[in-house]
Amino acid sequence: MNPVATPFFFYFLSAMALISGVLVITRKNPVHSAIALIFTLLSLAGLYLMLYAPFVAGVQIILYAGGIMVLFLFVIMLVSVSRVERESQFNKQWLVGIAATAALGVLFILVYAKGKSVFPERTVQLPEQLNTQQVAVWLYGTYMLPFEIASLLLLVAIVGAVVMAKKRI
Amino acid sequence: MTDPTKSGGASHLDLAEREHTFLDANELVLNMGPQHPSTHGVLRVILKLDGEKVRGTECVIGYLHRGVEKIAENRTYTMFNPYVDRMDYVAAVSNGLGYCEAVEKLLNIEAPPRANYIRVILTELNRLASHMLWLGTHALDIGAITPLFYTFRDREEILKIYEKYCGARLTTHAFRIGGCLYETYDGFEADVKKFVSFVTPKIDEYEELLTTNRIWVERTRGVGVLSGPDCIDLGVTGPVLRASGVKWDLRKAKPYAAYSQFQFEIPTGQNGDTYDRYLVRVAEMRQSLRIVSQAVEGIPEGPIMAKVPKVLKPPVGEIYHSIEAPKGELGYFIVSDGSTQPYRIRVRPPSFVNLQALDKMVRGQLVADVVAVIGTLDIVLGEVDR
Amino acid sequence: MLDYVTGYLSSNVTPGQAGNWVWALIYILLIFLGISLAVMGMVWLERKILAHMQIRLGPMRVGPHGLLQPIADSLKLLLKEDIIPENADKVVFWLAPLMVVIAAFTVFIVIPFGPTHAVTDMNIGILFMLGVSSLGVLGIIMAGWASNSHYPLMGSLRSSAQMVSYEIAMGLAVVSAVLMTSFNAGGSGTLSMIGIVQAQAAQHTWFAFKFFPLGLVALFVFAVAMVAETNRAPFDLPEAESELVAGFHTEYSGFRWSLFFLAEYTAMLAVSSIAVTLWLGGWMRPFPSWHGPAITIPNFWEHAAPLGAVDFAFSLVPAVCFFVLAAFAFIGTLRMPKHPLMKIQKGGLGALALVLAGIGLVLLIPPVRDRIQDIFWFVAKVAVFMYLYIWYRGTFPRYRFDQLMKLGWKVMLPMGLGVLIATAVVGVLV
Amino acid sequence: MPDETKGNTSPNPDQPASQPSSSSPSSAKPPVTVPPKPTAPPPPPKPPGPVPMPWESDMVAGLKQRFGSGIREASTYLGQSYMVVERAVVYDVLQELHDEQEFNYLVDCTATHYPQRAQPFEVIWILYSFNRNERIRVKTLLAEGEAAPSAVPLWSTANWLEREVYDMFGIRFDGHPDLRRILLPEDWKGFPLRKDHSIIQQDQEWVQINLGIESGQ
Repeated sequence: MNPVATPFFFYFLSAMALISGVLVITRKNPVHSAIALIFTLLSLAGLYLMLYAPFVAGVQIILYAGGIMVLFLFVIMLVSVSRVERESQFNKQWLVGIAATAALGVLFILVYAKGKSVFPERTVQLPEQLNTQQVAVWLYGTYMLPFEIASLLLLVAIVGAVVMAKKRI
Repeated sequence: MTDPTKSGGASHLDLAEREHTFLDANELVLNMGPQHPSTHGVLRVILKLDGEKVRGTECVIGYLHRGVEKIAENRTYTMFNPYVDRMDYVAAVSNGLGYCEAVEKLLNIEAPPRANYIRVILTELNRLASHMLWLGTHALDIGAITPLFYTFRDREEILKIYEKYCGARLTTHAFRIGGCLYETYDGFEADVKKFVSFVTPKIDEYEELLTTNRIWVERTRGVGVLSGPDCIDLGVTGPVLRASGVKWDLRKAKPYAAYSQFQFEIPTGQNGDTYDRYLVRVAEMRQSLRIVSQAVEGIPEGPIMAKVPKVLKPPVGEIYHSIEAPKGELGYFIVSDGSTQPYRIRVRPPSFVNLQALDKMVRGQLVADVVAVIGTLDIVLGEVDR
Repeated sequence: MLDYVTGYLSSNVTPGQAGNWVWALIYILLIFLGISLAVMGMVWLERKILAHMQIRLGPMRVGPHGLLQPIADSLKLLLKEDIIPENADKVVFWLAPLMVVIAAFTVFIVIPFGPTHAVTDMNIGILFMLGVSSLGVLGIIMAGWASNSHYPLMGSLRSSAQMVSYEIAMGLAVVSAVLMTSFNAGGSGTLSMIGIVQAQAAQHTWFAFKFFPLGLVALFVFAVAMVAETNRAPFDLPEAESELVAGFHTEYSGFRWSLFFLAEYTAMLAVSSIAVTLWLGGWMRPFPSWHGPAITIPNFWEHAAPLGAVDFAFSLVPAVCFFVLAAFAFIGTLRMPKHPLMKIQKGGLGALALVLAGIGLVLLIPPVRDRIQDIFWFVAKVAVFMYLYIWYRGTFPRYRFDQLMKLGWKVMLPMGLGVLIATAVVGVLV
Repeated sequence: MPDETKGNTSPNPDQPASQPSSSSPSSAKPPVTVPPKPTAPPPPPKPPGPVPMPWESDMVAGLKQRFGSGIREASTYLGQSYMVVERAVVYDVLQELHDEQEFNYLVDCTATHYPQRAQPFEVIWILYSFNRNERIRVKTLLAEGEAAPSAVPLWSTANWLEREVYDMFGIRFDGHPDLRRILLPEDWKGFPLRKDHSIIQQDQEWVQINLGIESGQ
């Protein structure tokens, strides 16, 4: 692919992700939050695409934006919105909040000060064409066992959910 | 039917209750009608839903209430005759037949045989028309749009015969007390015979579209089940009763008009579900055709009107007479005080009584089944509300 | 300028790959217009075909045989009052139809109408299509919730459950088609839409007939799932008229409602295009590897390859189709009643006949013929699916919600999984 | 003759009964003017019409034995049998008919209003037996304000039918699970099928409040 206007798209997508991310936590109406979250996820998908990870971007759209958010909205719609709006939105753990913010700030400063050397430099850039194949090879070859364990874990979660939700099986 | 979560009062939301309402979701009250595509007019059903499941129903009727029984008390016997057509306007001829026969019985007169044959032909054609309309709309409720057009096309032929016979298509006022007002028109027999041979393959056509259609069978089988004893307890009559396996038809049980002279069978079902009701009605359409062809073959010559006084003054007394209308037992309870106006007329409407079974039939089923069950009960709101 | 155009036309990449903004925009505009026109035509055809299935005539008043009915319809919709219910969530109510339309149209970015007739070729094309088309359901959910009314809410609940369920079966069917791409000589599979069609060309078969009957079963699973995904009969529960009045768009009116309408038909076209691309050889004509004896005809474009007789015959089909249509229109003109009031109609139909014949003539020009053929075959295949959609609607009653779920999870999902496994096993063994 | 026909069902000749119903409104409503000419109190003596015969059957005999004078009358008129039962025993009679005599189908439940009588309301149950193919009527007489026993425990059909009788006549049914108006709005006033309720009479107040129009006429 011939990357066009990369800096523009990077800043545009980042700004969109940040703004909608802030909206997610500040909106009182849970449906509005969920919609904002969809936009966050979509802009993240765009960022993945710019990182030459089209497969991850596609999966992000299908699974998160198309699948999980649908379920989120499904559940939210069943909850009485008017009652949720009456409840206090932020709980009072501001101490922990400040601590977390401070830690994050320190991290940012560290990254800024140390520059790129914080993260290991990527030496080989994978050809975009092979990205999807590489994901497959790693998932089903190199990391087969963790992958299967993860899927087993999900299965357990599904069974648990069914048992909890259904009174009589 | 009352919601325990609601009566508890929403003043304080403790954790247990919050969890309860979150996991079980709230009971949703859905107001179906009176303006709804498939409540067949102005029926209003208040559904209490748990998700898509029906927890309870309440029918709100009376939107079409015109006080027919009150009107009857202020009209003469003859003047009231056209009003009965406006109750079950889909089967107006049957309504008229029931009323005329009831008054005749009260007057202790009998319609001449030729009139009785004409009555049987027109009434059975009317049953066919009513069932056709039912089939089309019922299929439409379940989502098949095509049968509606097929059945309306063929119903049109019946209405044409009516129009030629008495000038009206829907609310025909075809019969008079004591017989029929009009002699059959030239070519009536030929028209009816032509219609019978025309419509027999058409019924096969409807069946081809639906009877073995997998989706149709899945949508109707096991839906809205009523057992025979349930039907009797709820007073449900007509095809709904017969689909539950009770072989009872007033045309056989207490024959009226000329029905004792015809060969026909009473189709019954076994399971009492929507699918059986469909089959029973389709079989009834074929039996009606059978009666019509017998009647048109054997129609006797003679007068069409009994000797009826100009001013009808039935002797003091009461009478209950009922006929097998397309929807079930249609009864007229008439009290005469010896004057020209009935002292009281009570109509026993099959749709009204059958509709009462709705709650029993849909409880625990899904919203989509409510629509199917309303369709399968074959109600006409004009008759429910009168 | 002309050089630029011809230069581009003779290149063999899509504008997206070439990074050509201008052509990409032209393509997008063309697709947008084409889809809108196709939706209008589809509405007319649906009404006509359905009507004929139901022994009636359908629209007959606006233009000859109601040809101008779609225009009247869309005018009516645009002029209607746009009502937003008092208690609706205004922002979401406003956003929902946009979301649905955008999702439906975005899919067309990667659909290849021909080897180079696509806005772009993504190497995750099919994944992108599935992802974007699954975004449409978000709009439906938003619409149902924002209306703040029971029927729409139930419609959108149904819709979300239905779409999520059938997406899985759909995905499995797609994966089995993608798996088939890796069985060609080169041995490497692809997710690119163009790549998938090229793989079918390389394997000299449509994937529907690959590993008979596996390809057909996969196509069947997809075809069922795509009807469910687009909320069409017999899976039109979210807008089940007889139960939920109009489902999620009960409260919508006028322009917004027409956006939903547009999106529904666009989505139908989109999923049909996916089916055509994956299983029916995309832009390839029938019997693509059968060329027939070489013949020589005057050829004034740089078309070097020898032309087979069969190739030539098939390349004439689009033009012939237009000639037939033009003939119908011409006969219609002749048969029109000789009434002064019918003059305008007569003139219009005659002009239509001329235009159709003109298009047919243009299609005979070899370079145009070569380039349009692909699009023609693609559209023809999509049209088959569109006809099926109408046919279903005329024939089937509607499923009930639990039956729909049962079908999705207990029939379609195992079938899709089975096909996937069987394809993999057969592919390894063969 | 009317006395014969009705037997003691109608202790007073009921001709005068129809008068209040039609005389007052008929002046207001032209089409109804089938002149309710002070309906000649002596009925037309012309045709010697059918006469109710005593209804003789084992069932009636059994009932009479059990309830004694509770069965006030059992007759057959024009081939249709009916019995008039005291209010006090009517539920037991119905129960006996339902449980012992196989009258498992309640065809109809309705009422008639005779304002001139001491007991102006007549409640009629029409019963049918599938096994015997027999249809009978059971009647009871009620004074104004007196409640009839509800037949809902015996036949579920009675539910709506009794609600309709309540709606139209204002007759209450003891033991009815949900006695509300059914055809008319719940807050409607007046019982339209009573003879003292004119045909053009309406609950104007309800109409004004709920429909926002001056008059429903």
